[in-house]
Amino acid sequence: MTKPKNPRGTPFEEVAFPVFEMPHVGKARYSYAAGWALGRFLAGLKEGKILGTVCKKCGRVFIPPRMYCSYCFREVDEWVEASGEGVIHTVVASYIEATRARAGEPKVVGVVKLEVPGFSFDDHFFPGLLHYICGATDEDVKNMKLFGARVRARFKPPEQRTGSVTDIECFEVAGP
Amino acid sequence: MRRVKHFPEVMEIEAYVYTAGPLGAKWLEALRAGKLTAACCPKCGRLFMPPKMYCPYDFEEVKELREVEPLGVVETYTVVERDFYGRPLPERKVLAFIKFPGVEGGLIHYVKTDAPRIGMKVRPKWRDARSGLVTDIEHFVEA
Amino acid sequence: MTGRNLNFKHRVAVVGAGLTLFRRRMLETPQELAWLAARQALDEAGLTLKDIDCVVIGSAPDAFDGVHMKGEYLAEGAGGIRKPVVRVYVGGATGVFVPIAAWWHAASGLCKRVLAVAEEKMSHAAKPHPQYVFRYIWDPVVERPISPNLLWIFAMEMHRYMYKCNVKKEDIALVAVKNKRNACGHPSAQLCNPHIKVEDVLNSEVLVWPVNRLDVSPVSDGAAAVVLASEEEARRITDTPVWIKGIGWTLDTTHWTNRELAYPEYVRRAAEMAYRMAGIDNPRKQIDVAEPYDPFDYKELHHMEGLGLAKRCEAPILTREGVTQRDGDLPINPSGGLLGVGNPIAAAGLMKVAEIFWQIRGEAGARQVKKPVYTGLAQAWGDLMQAGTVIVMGI
Amino acid sequence: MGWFGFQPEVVDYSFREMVFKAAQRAYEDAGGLDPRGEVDAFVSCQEDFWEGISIADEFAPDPVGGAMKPVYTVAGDGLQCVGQAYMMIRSGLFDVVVVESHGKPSDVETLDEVMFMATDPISIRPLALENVHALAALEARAYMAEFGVAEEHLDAVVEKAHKAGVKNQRAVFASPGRSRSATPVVAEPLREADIAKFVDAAVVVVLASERVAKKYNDAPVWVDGVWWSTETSTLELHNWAFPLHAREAADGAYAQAKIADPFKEVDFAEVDNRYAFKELQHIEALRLAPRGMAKDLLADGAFCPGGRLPVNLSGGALAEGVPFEAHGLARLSYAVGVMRGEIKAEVDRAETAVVHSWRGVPTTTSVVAVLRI
Repeated sequence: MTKPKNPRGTPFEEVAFPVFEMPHVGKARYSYAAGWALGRFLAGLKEGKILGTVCKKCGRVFIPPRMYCSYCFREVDEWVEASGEGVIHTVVASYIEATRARAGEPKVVGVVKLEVPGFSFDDHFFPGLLHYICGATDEDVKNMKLFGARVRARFKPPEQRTGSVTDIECFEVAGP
Repeated sequence: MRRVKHFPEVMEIEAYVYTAGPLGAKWLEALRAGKLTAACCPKCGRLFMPPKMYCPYDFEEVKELREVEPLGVVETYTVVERDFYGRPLPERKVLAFIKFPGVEGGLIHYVKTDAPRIGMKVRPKWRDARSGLVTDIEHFVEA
Repeated sequence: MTGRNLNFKHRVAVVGAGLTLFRRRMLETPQELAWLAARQALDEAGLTLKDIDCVVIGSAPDAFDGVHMKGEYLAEGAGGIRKPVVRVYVGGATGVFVPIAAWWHAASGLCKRVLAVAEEKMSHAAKPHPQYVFRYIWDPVVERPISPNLLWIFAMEMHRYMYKCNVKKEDIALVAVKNKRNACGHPSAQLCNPHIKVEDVLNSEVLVWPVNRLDVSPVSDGAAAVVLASEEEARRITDTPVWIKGIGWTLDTTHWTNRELAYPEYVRRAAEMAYRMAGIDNPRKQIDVAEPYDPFDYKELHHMEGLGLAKRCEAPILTREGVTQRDGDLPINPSGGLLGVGNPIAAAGLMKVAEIFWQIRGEAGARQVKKPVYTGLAQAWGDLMQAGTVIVMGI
Repeated sequence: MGWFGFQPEVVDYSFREMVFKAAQRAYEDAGGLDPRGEVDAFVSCQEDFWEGISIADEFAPDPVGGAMKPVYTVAGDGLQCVGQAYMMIRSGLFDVVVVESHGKPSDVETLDEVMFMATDPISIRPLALENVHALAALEARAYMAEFGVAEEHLDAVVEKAHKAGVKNQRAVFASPGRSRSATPVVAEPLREADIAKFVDAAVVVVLASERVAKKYNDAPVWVDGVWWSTETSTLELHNWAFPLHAREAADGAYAQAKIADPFKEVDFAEVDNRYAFKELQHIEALRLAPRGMAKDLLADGAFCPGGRLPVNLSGGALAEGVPFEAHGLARLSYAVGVMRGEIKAEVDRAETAVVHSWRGVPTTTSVVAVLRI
């Protein structure tokens, strides 16, 4: 006796009827209030700055910023600016788009551990951003050379910035 | 201090593709053929609509549909005059819940009438081109 | 949790379980899938819907089924007809959380028999692809504009793990091979492949390096259900109840780009909570069989380490040595897991709980592990690499 | 207990920041409770499509101080979370559980489409209703026809809600001068004034076991019973004229609290009135009036502030608005305020209260909680 006994369900591959489609384009539209912390963060990006917040009690720096310290449960104390440089914490090469379609060129993306003057961070908690990495190929990803590599934020020209994380075009590899 | 206040987003799935299940499919096929049917529970003998492959009263499996006389009774109705945001609709619409004698449940559908009332007898006005959806009934009309 | 009284008024047992097939596309509506599983679980326990006091539902994002307030929609198929119904939710970890929530329904003394149902129908979100739904799990302001694919986050965690523990893709692929072979004994399985080899995994399409297509579990439709009962009721229903000995769960911070990804601290904390309740101090010795969450092959290794079933960076070695095979010293995912049986998210987690239930009762047939099973564990994981849910069951 | 918002649009803060503010106030109210050390578990009540985030649960831990702790989400009304917390505490495994719920309707641009997505994809969705409130209108008509409720009875409900709301600082929509009959018909018999508006708000509540409660508050308000019920998922099969789900939830809660005659034993009630007729229905479902009699007792002033059994001293959702799933906690927090004497309300005794919330169309789920000092 093997349980489950006789599991049921009707699988199908392609049937014409009665599978019906409901277009969903634009049916769930939102306009988020970015809020106190991210609102200023986005405005900072427009000016070419990466801003973060600091909790003085535990000394943690939050990028992306928030108005509260997740660990001490108190409001953060002040704003700091990251230098725009950092090192790669982890990195991958994507051969597909968000839609699962094949991408033309592989995209290198990673988490960048940012540097903030006056602070130092270990690998357990650090200010970090998810972003594209440029100046590197998928081969650099595969041979793991990029782990720990230095990168620098490359901003779009000011007139093209909209107040979004995409105001940073990518993080450019500066050296090992 | 400058801040960005709003950030737009659309949950842009292109389309959902739904299936109606083994019994629901038969129900929709019958609609396409211009027939109204209800599910019949083999255990309690109740007829119910819309059909599912299980009986919502005793949780038994249901495999059978029975044809229902398409003569319904309006149990409750509303005259919709404005949309969700309070804008007047170009045309007032009567939405009703229609029961069929001997059948549990029924259909929520539009009724074309100027004088809706509870207890009104209605029958479906079928579309000529039908695709197997509840909208194969264009609306109900007074019988 | 200080000075906790661990002598609960009501012990709680699992007394029945049910599953549907797991397949890429199913004709049944989500409600009907839930019913198929719920009905099988009730039949196995010898109960009818009238005997059920409360219903707990688990289902991951509404955006898959394309129904807002999916709990309300599923309620009927899950037996929630004029009954208290609640839908709990911790992303991918929901499947194992459903029996956890059902546990306190019964342990509180307010319900005697609880039906716990998990369902997922991912095929509804067909255009462009179910994977696209995952785009909306990211932070709407700082991550979504980059247009991320779900796999990125896993690939990043996997690559970090490979980097920190010096693990090769070949070692990780062994997990996929084991689970897809194990799945051949599972009647619900979507992806059984008795002849799969490591090379097949390594040669499959590269999606996001280091993740290949066969490193990932598939997109599936399916449902699972279990029936829980308080002690008195459980003894009345069956001679072989399987007791819930420990529950635990933890959510880490939302901000995953701010922390180390190589070790799942949240799973460790969740396991600690469950082990404390179950009186387990040496999991490697005291757990006979485990079903850690394996949506990706490296995740099984990762979670074994988080659960304390392997030391840090030791899981790939145990796997290579065959310890985690069905006839090994510590069988891991004897069901075939998500990689083999399929991954209808919440239902896959509950499938693992059902597997432990059957393993402990000796009813797993072709999948029954060689060693005797007294205590088993199921674990799931979810959200933005932040949620861990753990349940320990035993006789 | 703490709350933040209750404004039609909170522009300056994101939903996470609103929750943080509410949580800060709640922990202060609980005698300076430290969420990082003294809380065993956190429960959040939210729904994905309200948030526009798949797996909205991801964002639950940080703003309430729950990172790396047991946190989970219930896709249900805030009061359902209270029910879960109640069970967790009764199981003996947890002593302090925090319940959070929030709603930010101002973030949703296509609220009608999103609400309509909760209906059945096969039997209802193809009809493409212009207004989901029409489903409530169907219930209203059925109820009014069966029990002889007339338009003037709804006028009275709306008038009472707005008058009461004037004294409630959270009630931004209270406008006592406005007459219901002067507002346009939306979906007959519902007029614009019958339908509660949406509001941004976050509410956080701290629950503790009997063993430790006194440590945080000298005079806690006890939850003596909480129960919920879902009638069915299929609207076509539910009772159009009477909310059986509210009746069953109430009976369950009363049984736990050992209340035999609610009309005599309950001092005041906060019930769901997101549509004016729902207040009458829910009064009857909660056995605070015999079926069909709520309208007459209301006309006699029994449910008015200062009456025999005041209902919705806050003005309810008609005056405060509906903050999605936080609605139940809004009702609860107001009742607790009255019982503690923090809110001066016209009520003779405030020792036993009953609180109710429904999840709105197209659901058939209600939750009822009984509170005692």
